Parts: sequence; structure tokens; C-alpha cells
Amino acid sequence: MKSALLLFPGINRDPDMARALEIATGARPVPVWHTETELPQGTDLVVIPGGFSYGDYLRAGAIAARSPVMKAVVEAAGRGVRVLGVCNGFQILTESGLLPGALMRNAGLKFVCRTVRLKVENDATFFTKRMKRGDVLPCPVAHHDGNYFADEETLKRLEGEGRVVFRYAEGTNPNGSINDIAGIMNERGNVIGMMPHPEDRVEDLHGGTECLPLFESIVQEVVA
Amino acid sequence: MKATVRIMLKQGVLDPQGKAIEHALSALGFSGVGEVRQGKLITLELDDADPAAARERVRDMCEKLLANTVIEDYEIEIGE
Amino acid sequence: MKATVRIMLKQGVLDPQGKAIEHALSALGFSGVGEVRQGKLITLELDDADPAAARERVRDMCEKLLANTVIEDYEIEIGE
Amino acid sequence: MTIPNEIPITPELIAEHGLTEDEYRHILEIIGREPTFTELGIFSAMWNEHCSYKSSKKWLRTLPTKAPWVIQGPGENAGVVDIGDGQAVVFKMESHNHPSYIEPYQGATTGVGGILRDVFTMGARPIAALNALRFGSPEHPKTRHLVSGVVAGIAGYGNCFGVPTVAGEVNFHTRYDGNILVNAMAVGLADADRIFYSKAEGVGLPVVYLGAKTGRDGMGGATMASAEFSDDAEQKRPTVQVGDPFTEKCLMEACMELYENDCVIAIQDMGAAGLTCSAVEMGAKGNLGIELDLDRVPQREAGMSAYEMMLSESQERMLMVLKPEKRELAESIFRKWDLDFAIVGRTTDDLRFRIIHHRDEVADLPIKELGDEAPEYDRPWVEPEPPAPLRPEDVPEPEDYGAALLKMISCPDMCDKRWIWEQYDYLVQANTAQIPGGDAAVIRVHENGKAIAVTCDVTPRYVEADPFEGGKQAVAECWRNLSAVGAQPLAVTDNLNFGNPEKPEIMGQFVMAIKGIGEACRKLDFPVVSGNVSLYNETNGRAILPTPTIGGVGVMPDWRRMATISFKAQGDVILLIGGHGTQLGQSIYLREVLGREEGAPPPVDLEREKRHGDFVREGIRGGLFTAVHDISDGGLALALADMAIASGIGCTIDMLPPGPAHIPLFAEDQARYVVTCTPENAERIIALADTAQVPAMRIGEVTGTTLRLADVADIPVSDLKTAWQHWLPEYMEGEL
Ligand SMILES: Nc1ncnc2c1ncn2[C@@H]1O[C@H](COP(=O)(O)OP(=O)(O)O)[C@@H](O)[C@H]1O
Ligand SMILES: [Mg+2]
Repeated sequence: MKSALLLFPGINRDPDMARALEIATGARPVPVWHTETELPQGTDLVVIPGGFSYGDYLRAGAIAARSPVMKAVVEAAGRGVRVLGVCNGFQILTESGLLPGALMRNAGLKFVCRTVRLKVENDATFFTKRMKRGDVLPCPVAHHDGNYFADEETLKRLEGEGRVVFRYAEGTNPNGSINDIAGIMNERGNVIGMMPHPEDRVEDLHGGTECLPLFESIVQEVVA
Repeated sequence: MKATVRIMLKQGVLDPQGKAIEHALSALGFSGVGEVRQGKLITLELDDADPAAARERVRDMCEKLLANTVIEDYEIEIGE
Repeated sequence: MKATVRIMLKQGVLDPQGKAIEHALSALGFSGVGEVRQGKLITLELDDADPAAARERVRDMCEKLLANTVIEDYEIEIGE
Repeated sequence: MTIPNEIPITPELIAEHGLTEDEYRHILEIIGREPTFTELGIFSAMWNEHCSYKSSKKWLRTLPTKAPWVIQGPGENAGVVDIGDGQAVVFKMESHNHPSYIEPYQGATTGVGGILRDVFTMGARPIAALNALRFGSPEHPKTRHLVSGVVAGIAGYGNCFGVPTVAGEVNFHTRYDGNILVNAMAVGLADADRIFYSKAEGVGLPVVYLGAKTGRDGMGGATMASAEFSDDAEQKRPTVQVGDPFTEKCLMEACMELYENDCVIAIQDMGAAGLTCSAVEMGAKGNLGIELDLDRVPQREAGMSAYEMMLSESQERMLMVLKPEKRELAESIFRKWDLDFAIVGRTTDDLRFRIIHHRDEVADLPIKELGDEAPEYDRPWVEPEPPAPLRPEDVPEPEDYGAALLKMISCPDMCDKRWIWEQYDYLVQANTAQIPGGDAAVIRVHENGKAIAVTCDVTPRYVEADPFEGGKQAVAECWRNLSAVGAQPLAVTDNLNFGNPEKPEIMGQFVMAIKGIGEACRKLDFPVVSGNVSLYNETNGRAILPTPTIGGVGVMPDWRRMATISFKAQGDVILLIGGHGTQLGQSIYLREVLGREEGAPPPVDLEREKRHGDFVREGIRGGLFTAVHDISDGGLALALADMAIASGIGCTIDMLPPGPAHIPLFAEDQARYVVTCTPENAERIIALADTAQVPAMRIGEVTGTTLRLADVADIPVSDLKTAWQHWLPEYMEGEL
């Protein structure tokens, strides 16, 4: 299976993500620089890692979302290629219009790094196949702008269509996100964005491997 | 030519920064302060000669980059 | 009464955000864009009746909280 | 060419540049004529306290700096230590005290940025950041604002840059009211055979400028760092610089690519007194002259003078000499990362430092003398009189032990610092094995499981009472914290924060603290490989508490064998290593419960320290212990409380020596640890300790959900936790 890892200047969780993907899939992702206008041939999965693309200046993810490589990603997503955006990756996906809503400044106004409890709401996606609905995983967050917002109508659709993939379990919402939303998907189900960092919870070193099955889901899905 | 873009969160979008300022002002003893909202101000130097054309260009910049129209409204001022 | 505070970095103070926006605009194909600077816009609802008094109060708020006068300048507009 | 000098050099101007009459006379001797205005600026930058270490050099030379594992000691951007497997750690600590008081957010960001640059300039990728912070009393009207800004600044820079900020310390004391301390440390990882230095080699090679454009930032910042504060400190405001972590991240990645492609001959970051210090250092170290053409320097503002450009402290800039054959490759890397770069000068064989601006030569100085002839002072000092030890019987028992303990654990110095470190991304890079909250942070460095441990420590109230013992104690505690997680301590960096060295009492504190640090480093085989001195930390004539922060790095073969402080299982046996204590002078108990700050600090017996620490480390490696915590502030009782809170499990302490319990519970005697083990291992450990001449005794058991201290206290762990957690967030509430 072939995954492409997008690199923008200022991205910094790319090593974390590359390692998690390698542990789960056995293959290192192919790095793709932001100036590329095409994705590598045969890309099964596009991953946009966390960090501070362009310093998160203007708005988190705003400048990266307008980069050449994102045109290629939008196009690939249209063809059904799977796309996963984590943290800054999620912000880039909303800014590029691949996912609805926006990620605003945390309600507490401060950057927050802590391990929350993440509840799986939809277990039929390419990133949650190996989980069961209602499963609760410890998973770290580390962000300044993770406060998910969508207008009422969008929210109704997201909830109604089962497109909320992850929620912060009760009492652990770190950012004021509406309906405790931690991760969502697009209508077709091939684009997922989430604020928490499952890639930082896949080894014993991280205090647990609870998030490894998420990455293993990808393999199962792609191979199937 | 100078352009100024004022970007504010749409009505109905919660503004955590504005709320926090409201709070802090009242903690500092400022009374009678109602809703506070925080937005962005972006100033640009443009080499356009025609104000109308400049405004059009800045609107385009706002739509394409400067504002996130999902949550933000913008206003353009040309001049000075 | 509504007050608007415009806060900009002082001349000469590095504005990384403005620089990044400038860059991004040119990458998007907007030419002839000179210096871009980003600041803050804060709007407040006040229950003052007298504009002059309101301005004085807002100035006080700026000095105490809203602006970081070490690196920022501010302007106050009362009205609307 | 002419050397224009429109600005006359007057005695006032000389004084404004922080130069004494003698120093100016020496300048005249060196150059044989009156300096130009630009030249005067260059001298003032090179010869101020911050850059020249003129008051401290004599004493810094007495510190031990060598060991077989030291690759590079003090004198470069950062120290370098071999950790085996072809790898080295590169680290240093630096202060940004004055700028952080004036503008806490930007002051702290640029402090972090500067220290990260020092580390990656040497070829290392930063893998950990630490911060040691001292604020004024919580009641001081500025404290809350300063805490909020400094912490947000450290977070804002480190998080964006992508380095995990994993450890630090925070104290509050009224002596820092007008002069906070912000000490930032960075640790990087490099290939041991690929370390880069600032020494230029080769004549006629281009000098390349890389990074952000030069503006009028921080004009005279280095001079400010060497000046005392007074109430009109705010007037010095325009010197504040703004950090741009995004540019720094790009700069770091570009440098990493230059290193990988073997492009670099010499590299030096622009820190204090930017272009001046970096260019002089490159040339002088390499026995070369440097000629700079300022018209080629990327500039952010129009109309900057040569003086301004030479003294600008714009951040995120580097100077380098590249291999001529790699020029195109290097340029493609600069472009990839969208960084400004330019050839701004060349190396020469005439040992002159020449500056051209608008085709005029505005400076022509002997490059070696700029550094070598910098003044060096043997400032008068008086040895402070250490206070008499406080007799334990002169320290009354608390009326209510439980209340005393709750008071101590919730005091500003001892309470939970989570409100601070949760703003730091301590996980990025996915190698953090031990997060903030333990004795030292642990970072994996190698696929085979090898890890390094990092911590920074000093107990300023001890140093104030007895600078010599306090200096020793800072090193000992740092060494102990590394040992307590199972790491072999390797080397330290120091950040010596003191008052005005022109006062003999302050100089005395400084000298004695260095002597103490030196002695401890020698005895513990823990050399100093880098550091920083920050003097003139005074407001209105009153000095801060002397604060020589010690940052330590250790290595462990396998992170899986590291120890943590939390109790692990009901029924585990609790052992006290190092014996019961009696020293209550300068203790947290004395200060927080009795309101007294007096007596001598606990003396440090370095032999014992070493023996006990080696024993604990060996025990951890041998898998003997289930939890380990050193005993420091607050004594045995606080150490136990920490362990209980971290786990949510309680304990019962049933073996205290006869006499009033507050002495063994709150004494802060050094060289001690609390360890836990399974019941089966207890006897064996005590026997092993006996053989190693280490006092070890069973004092209780991990059990229940309360902290039971003999018959004097029985407090639910949940109450302790609440007390420990509430102060800082509540204090900060109401702050934007
Ligand atoms: N400013 C800070 N940044 C990060 N971690 C911090 C900070 N202050 C304290 N900590 C962490 O909190 C824990 C307790 O600190 P401290 O009481 O100083 O520990 P010790 O007494 O073992 O040196 C340590 O793990 C320390 O690294
Ligand atoms: Mg400790």
C-alpha cells in the first residue's frame, strides 16, 4: 500500500506520522513537497500531518490549503482517493473546502497538550474499521486552534449522516468544540480530518498503543 | 494605494477571544461594556492606479485567502 | 454606543504574519502587492452616553489591556 | 576610501555605550585613532558584559570542563557530549531575563529561538527544550501578566518550531519582583563526527548571510542585558525583538540539508549584537580577517545606517562560509526553504574587520583584538558569612500536620505546574518517554531504545543563604534527578543569574557559587560544557536571589528501564535511601508553615551523594525498584505526597525515628531518595545497600487511598491532589 505524506514548510509532526504509518503498514510513506502538482502514481492514501504550516499565520492551515499540491489532493479526493488530515492537516482540509466547518481558537485561548479520551462514533470508515462504535481510546491532543465550528445546518447534516467520526468523551473536550466533535468525514467517506494525534499513541513508549488499530484499519481497508 | 481589510467573525459564530476580553475588562473594573468582538485588520500596499480596480482585486484576495467565508465577513476600504 | 479599536504593530517591528500573507498572495498570482501588515480589530458595545467620555474610557482599556503598547499602536473610533 | 564620522565621539556618548574611560583609552591604544561612531558601536557590543564575560571570565575558567566523553566544552555555540553509537548530544542554556520583563511574550519567544539556534548551528537537530522560570511574588501586580506572557511565549515558539518542551522549574519570590528570570535550554542530537563550528577557514571565500531580513530590532539589546533596571525600565522598550518561529523552523531544516550535503565550512548564528559578534567570531577563530559589504545585507527597513545594521538583533539569521564547490546546491536549498540569502562579504588574510556601507569604509578594526583585548576584571569580592545552622529543636512542630502538609503542597513553589506545561507541546517528535511531572524528562534517541534524560535545577534560597553550599546543591540536585530516572549523568550547562558584580557582596556570591558548582561537578564527574552568565539582575539597587541554574543531561541504555515517581501497586514496600534528615534551615516547611526564611541550607556531602545516586541508578537498571523519587524541597513528606498523587494510591509510613515527626518528615537533607519495591525484593535491596555503604531502611508500605504518616497525619490522596492542583490555575484565572 502506498501512502503520500504531504510536507509544507512549518509542518513538524511528519516524523511522528511517518513512523506510525510504517509501524502499521510496514511501508514508509512517500514524502510529497508542497510545490508538487501531482501525487505519486498509485497513491492509495494521502496523509496531511500536524504542525504549523506557514507558522499558522493568518489562520491555521489557510496558506497551505492554497498550495499547488492541495489542488492535486482535491482532485484525487474527487476520484475517491482516501485522505487523512490530523491536527494542522484537519485545519488544511477545512480551509481547502474538502471538509465543512472551521477550526477556531481554543475556547480557553491557550495551546493545550494533554491526553484526552477519544470516542469512536463511526466504525465503518477507512480509519476506524478495526474499532467498534463507542470504543474510547486515550489519545493526545496538541493544538491552539481545535475548536470545531459549523453552522447549524451543516452540523445537522454531519450528525444525521453519521459523519462525526470521533468525539471527545464526556468531560475531556479540550477546546470547546461544538458537540464535542474531534473528527469528521466528507459525504463520500474518503476524507477524514481530526484534531487529536493518534500517531503519538502507537508505541509502548507513548504510554500505550491504543491508537495503533486506527492505522491498521487503513491497511485492512486498502488491501480489501 | 493603500487597502485595508477588516475581517470579523460572522454574527452567530462564537468568538472566544472577544468573550475573554469582555471578561478581562470587567475584571479590571470597566463597567457597562457589552459585547466585545475581535477581528483582524490587514493593510496592503497596492500598485494599482484605479481605486475601483483595486477594490475588485482585494475582494478577490479576500475570497481566495484573506477571509474564511465560512465563519468570517470582510469589509474593504481603499484609500489614504 | 459602539467603539472600534484598531491595533497595529509599530513601524519597524517585525510582522511575521504580514510577511507570510504577502508571500502567499504573490504565490496565488496577485502581483504588485507591497507591504502587508496584520493587526487586530476590536469592537465594543459601551453604555456611555458621551462620546468624549467613551473615548477616554476606551483609551484607558487600550493602555491597560487591549493593546500591547510595547510593540503596538492603537487608534480608537467612536460611533456608528 | 574614507571613514566618515559625522557623529562626534563625546564622553557622554562613550558612557551611553556602557564603556568606561579606561576601556575607551584602551580602544584608542588598540586602533591608534579615534573610532568612528560605527566602530564605537562595535566595541561596545563586543565589550559589554553579555558578550565579553568581563566580570566572570576569571571565575568561569575554574570550572571543570573536560571528560573523556566531552567532545566540545564551553567556547562554542553549545557544548557537545558523546553518547555512543556515533551520536552526540549538543546543549546549552541561556537567559532572556530583561527582554522578558519588558515584553514577556516576545522576550520569551526570542529567548527560546536563540537557544534553539545555538544548538542547530552546531549540526544538531533539537530534540528537547527546557525552561527555568523565576517570577516575583504572586501578590506583585505584574506577576500574573508576566507568567501568562512568558509561558505563552515559550509555548508559541517551541510548539511551532516543533521541539518538545519537556521539563523546567518555576519559583515565585519577591526578590524577582522587578526582575524575572527566563532561562531557556535546548538539547539537540547530532552525529558525533558531524559537528559544525564557527571557525572560518580559507582566504577569499564568500561569507553568506541566511535567514530573516535585518531590521532595527533590539537595537542595543546586548547592552540592555548588561544594564540594571530601574523603575523607568519601560523606557527601554523599543529594543524588544519579535520572534518568528516559522522562519526559524525553515532555517533549521535548511541548515540540516546543508550539513547532510557537506556544504558548510563555518557557521555561526546571529545572537546578541548580531552581525558584529558573529562575523568577528568567525574571523578571529580562524585567524582571518572579514570584510562585509552592508549594501548586500537583506534589509527589512529603508535607510538603515551601518551602525544600526551592525548592532541589529533581528532574529532567525545565520552567517556561514560554504564550500565553494557546493554553492549552487546550497542556493537551491535556500530557495526550497524560501529564505533570504546573500553573499555579504569575504574572508581576508589581513586580520582586519572591515565594514563597507554605500561604498564608504565605515569601520576598519583589528579583528583579533576586538575579542582578545576585551577587558577582563578581577572584581573585588567579599566572602559571605554563612549563617549558623538552625538547630532542629528551635523549629517548632506544626499544630496540625495535615494542614501543614496541605499548605506546603499548595504553595506557589510546590504546587502542580501543569497549567504551564500543558501549554507546551511535550510530545511532538513522538520520542517523549517521560513527560513533565517526574524527576527528569526522558527522550528516546535511538531505535534500539537508548534515551537521554534532562532536567534543570537550582534552589535560590539555599544559594542566598550560603552560595558555596547552594552552588554545590544545585549541581547535586540536578545529578540526583537524572539518577532518579535511571540515567547516567553526563554533563551540565549553567545559567548564572546574579545581581550587580560591581558590588563586592554580589561578586562574593558569584565567586562562591562558582566554587561550589566547580567542586560538585568535579566530584560527581559532571563537567560543564556550556553556559551563560546574566549579571546586573537588580531593580532599584536590590538584587535577585542568586540563581545559578544547572541544566543536566544524562543517558540510559534502555528507556524501558527508566524509573518514574508514581507508586505502582498496593503492597509495595517503601524504602528510604540515605537515612532520615534533620536539616530544617531554609526549608519549605520553615518558610511556608512558620513564615521564617533563616538558617543554613542543608550541607551537601558529595561522597554520599555519589554513593547513593550510583546505588539507586544501578538498582533501577537492575529492575529492583517499582518507583523512585528524590527528596528535595519539602523533604520526605512531600516526596511521598508526590508519589501518591502521581498514582492515586496511598501509603502508610510506620517507621519514623523517635522524637517530633516534623523533623524527619520535612527535613531537606541531601543525597536521599524514596524507592518502592515488591515485598520479595526488599530484604535483598537492603542487603545490597548495606554492602554499598548506603543507608537503606524500610519505612512503610504502599497501601490504601490515604497518605498516612505515622500517627501524625492521615490525608486522602484526593485531598492532597486537589490542594496541589488548585493554586496555579486559580491564581491565573482572570488573566487573558
Ligand atoms: N516551566 C516548566 N516547564 C516544563 N516542566 C516544568 C516546568 N516547571 C516544572 N516542570 C516540571 O514539573 C515537575 C516538578 O518540578 P520540580 O518540583 O522543579 O521538580 P524537581 O524538584 O524534581 O526538580 C518536573 O518534572 C518539572 O520538569
Ligand atoms: Mg526531583
